[in-house]
Amino acid sequence: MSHTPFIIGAYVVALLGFGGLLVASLLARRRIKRELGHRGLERR
Amino acid sequence: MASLHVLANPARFRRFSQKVLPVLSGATALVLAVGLYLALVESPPDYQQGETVRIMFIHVPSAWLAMAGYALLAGLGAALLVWRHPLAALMARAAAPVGAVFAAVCLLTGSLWGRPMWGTYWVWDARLTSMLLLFFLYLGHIALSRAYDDAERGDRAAAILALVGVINLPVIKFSVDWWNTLHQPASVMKLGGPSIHPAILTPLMVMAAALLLLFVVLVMVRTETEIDRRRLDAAERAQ
Amino acid sequence: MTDLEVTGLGCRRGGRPVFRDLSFSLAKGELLALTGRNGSGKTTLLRALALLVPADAGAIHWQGADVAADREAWRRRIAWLGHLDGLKGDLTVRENVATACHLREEGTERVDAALAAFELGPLASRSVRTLSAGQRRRAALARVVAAGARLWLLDEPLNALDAPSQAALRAALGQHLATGGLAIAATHAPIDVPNARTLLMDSSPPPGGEEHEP
Amino acid sequence: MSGFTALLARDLRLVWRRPGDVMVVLAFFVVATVLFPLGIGPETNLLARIAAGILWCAALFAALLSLDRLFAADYEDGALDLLLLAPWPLELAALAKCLAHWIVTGLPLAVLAPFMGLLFGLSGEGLAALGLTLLVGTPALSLIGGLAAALTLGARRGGALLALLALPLCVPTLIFGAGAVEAVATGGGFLTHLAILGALALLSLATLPWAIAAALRQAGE
Repeated sequence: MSHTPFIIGAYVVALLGFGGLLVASLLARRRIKRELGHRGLERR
Repeated sequence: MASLHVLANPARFRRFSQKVLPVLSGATALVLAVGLYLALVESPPDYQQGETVRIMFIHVPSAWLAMAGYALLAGLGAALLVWRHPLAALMARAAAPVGAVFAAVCLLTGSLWGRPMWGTYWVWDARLTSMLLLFFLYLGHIALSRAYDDAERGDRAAAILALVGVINLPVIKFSVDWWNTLHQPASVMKLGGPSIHPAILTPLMVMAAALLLLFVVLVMVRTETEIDRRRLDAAERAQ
Repeated sequence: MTDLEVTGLGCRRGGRPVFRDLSFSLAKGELLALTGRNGSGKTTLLRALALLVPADAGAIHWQGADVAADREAWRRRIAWLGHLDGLKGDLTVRENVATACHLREEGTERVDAALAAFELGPLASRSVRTLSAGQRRRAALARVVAAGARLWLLDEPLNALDAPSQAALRAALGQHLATGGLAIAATHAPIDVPNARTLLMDSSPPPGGEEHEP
Repeated sequence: MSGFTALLARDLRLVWRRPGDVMVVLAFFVVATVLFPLGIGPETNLLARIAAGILWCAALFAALLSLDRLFAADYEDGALDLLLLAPWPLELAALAKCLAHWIVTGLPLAVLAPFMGLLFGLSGEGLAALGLTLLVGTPALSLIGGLAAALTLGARRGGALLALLALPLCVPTLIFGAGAVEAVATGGGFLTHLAILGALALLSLATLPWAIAAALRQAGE
């Protein structure tokens, strides 16, 4: 029973978990910054 | 403690993180690339675990960071409750989901490691079980901080929970270990292996550094968002 | 000689400033009526005086000493009437007032006089659950009278009170002030009692001052 | 009369006036435990082995069930303000509330559980272990649950959130409580388990009243 599928699986899990969180966080930051922009409150 | 005070003001933190983040994310990508190369290509299969030791390079660092993340929550909680730090609340709200994801990745990779080694996806191993409970503590913290209309009320309630949680973590670990030796045959191999073979140590450390940097980047990005979100709420309420 | 001295008091609620730089003083035998529109911070000020809500700025002194230094002594000195009556529905009127005294670690010798002051004698052994809102408010006021505290903090004491009960409240308050007590009441309708002063809480929250961070 | 005893007496009198609330919790415990043999099957040796875990879990859920009203009633009728303004430490008030909860749920559960143990074919010493461990273990549950109740005062979805917060913290008590009964079943002694349960209760006693008081003060802000 070769182990490679489990190894690949582990790294895919890491990619989905960490990558997914990173993308979600960046998108959330952009959305909030745009909303602040609409209200004319964004930073200099 | 002066540096902590300097960053106490969320706006100043925001300017600091905007300057530091590009450099930090570059470093993270670099160290991660090196780590992945060492972990997947360079290092030899372990004499005991064979190829599956490569799963360790994700599993073990994410366990460390999940635990360190909860200690961070407790520290930020103390800063919020004792000194009413405005930034501590926002950083805790940003860091909790990051810690939870690290705990989840640790659990999933642990079970993917368990399948080839022990034949089942879930083993009531002491460390995995403690990590599962830590994951529940994270969920509790996230749910509690969002359970109130007044965000500041949620932050302070979650801070109390984090402080109580961090006191109970060793107790939970001790009781699960005891429970584990009671029911589990002693032959189950410890996850980390009796002693870490040097050939495995370097990729493990590099990956740990990479994931630590990733943790910091994630927390800083999310803290910026929380600062802006709080300013948005304040603006809406002021109308 | 002023007993209560409030200087530069400022409070926030949910991140928003409610009032700032509030200063006033109160001497024995005086009532301070807080007036102002809803949301102008009357309740927040009362809760700040009772140290239930932390103040951002300013200080509260009682006879020269900062009240935050000895919170338990300060709590012994105040009697509280909130929006809610603080009564247990399953206990009788007398049990509620007596328990309130016990919870303040004080004797119950003033209970009967307090019940009589608000004509609660006939209702004394009825459980509060069966009372009307006005009767419940009178029971809560009786609790304040029975506490025998120097400073009364009353939030909308006239709520739900009919004319005779309002007269009873004026009498009890007058008697409290006459014996050297003090009182601060948030109220819409005026309470005409000798040497009452008024503090108008302006309802527009003050400008944020310097660009305020959350 | 000290404030502590006044608050304890008041809460116990309130329960006495409305015994239904407590009966429901104990009835839940009985019904919950009876379900398991129906679900798992009547063979006694299996039931005897799993009896400890099931009875302890059912006791845990029964204790949690009655917790969300612990402070909510005072929060809603304004009595919490009077506790916050009582001229004695709020930590003692938190302790009095948790003690009242323990007397009303933990104690009766510890008395009732051995009888339920008979349904699972537990032996005499097993029943004694069950009762004793529940007696020593449930104070920690009342304190942990008290903290969860105080933290969720005025929160949305209070009930489920309360369980999510309390259950992970109750795990050590559950492990040593159920472990003690099982140790007896396998012929060992359960004194060490009892000692650890006592230690867990003391740890909760030493830390949780302060946390509960801090949570209650926030609810008053």
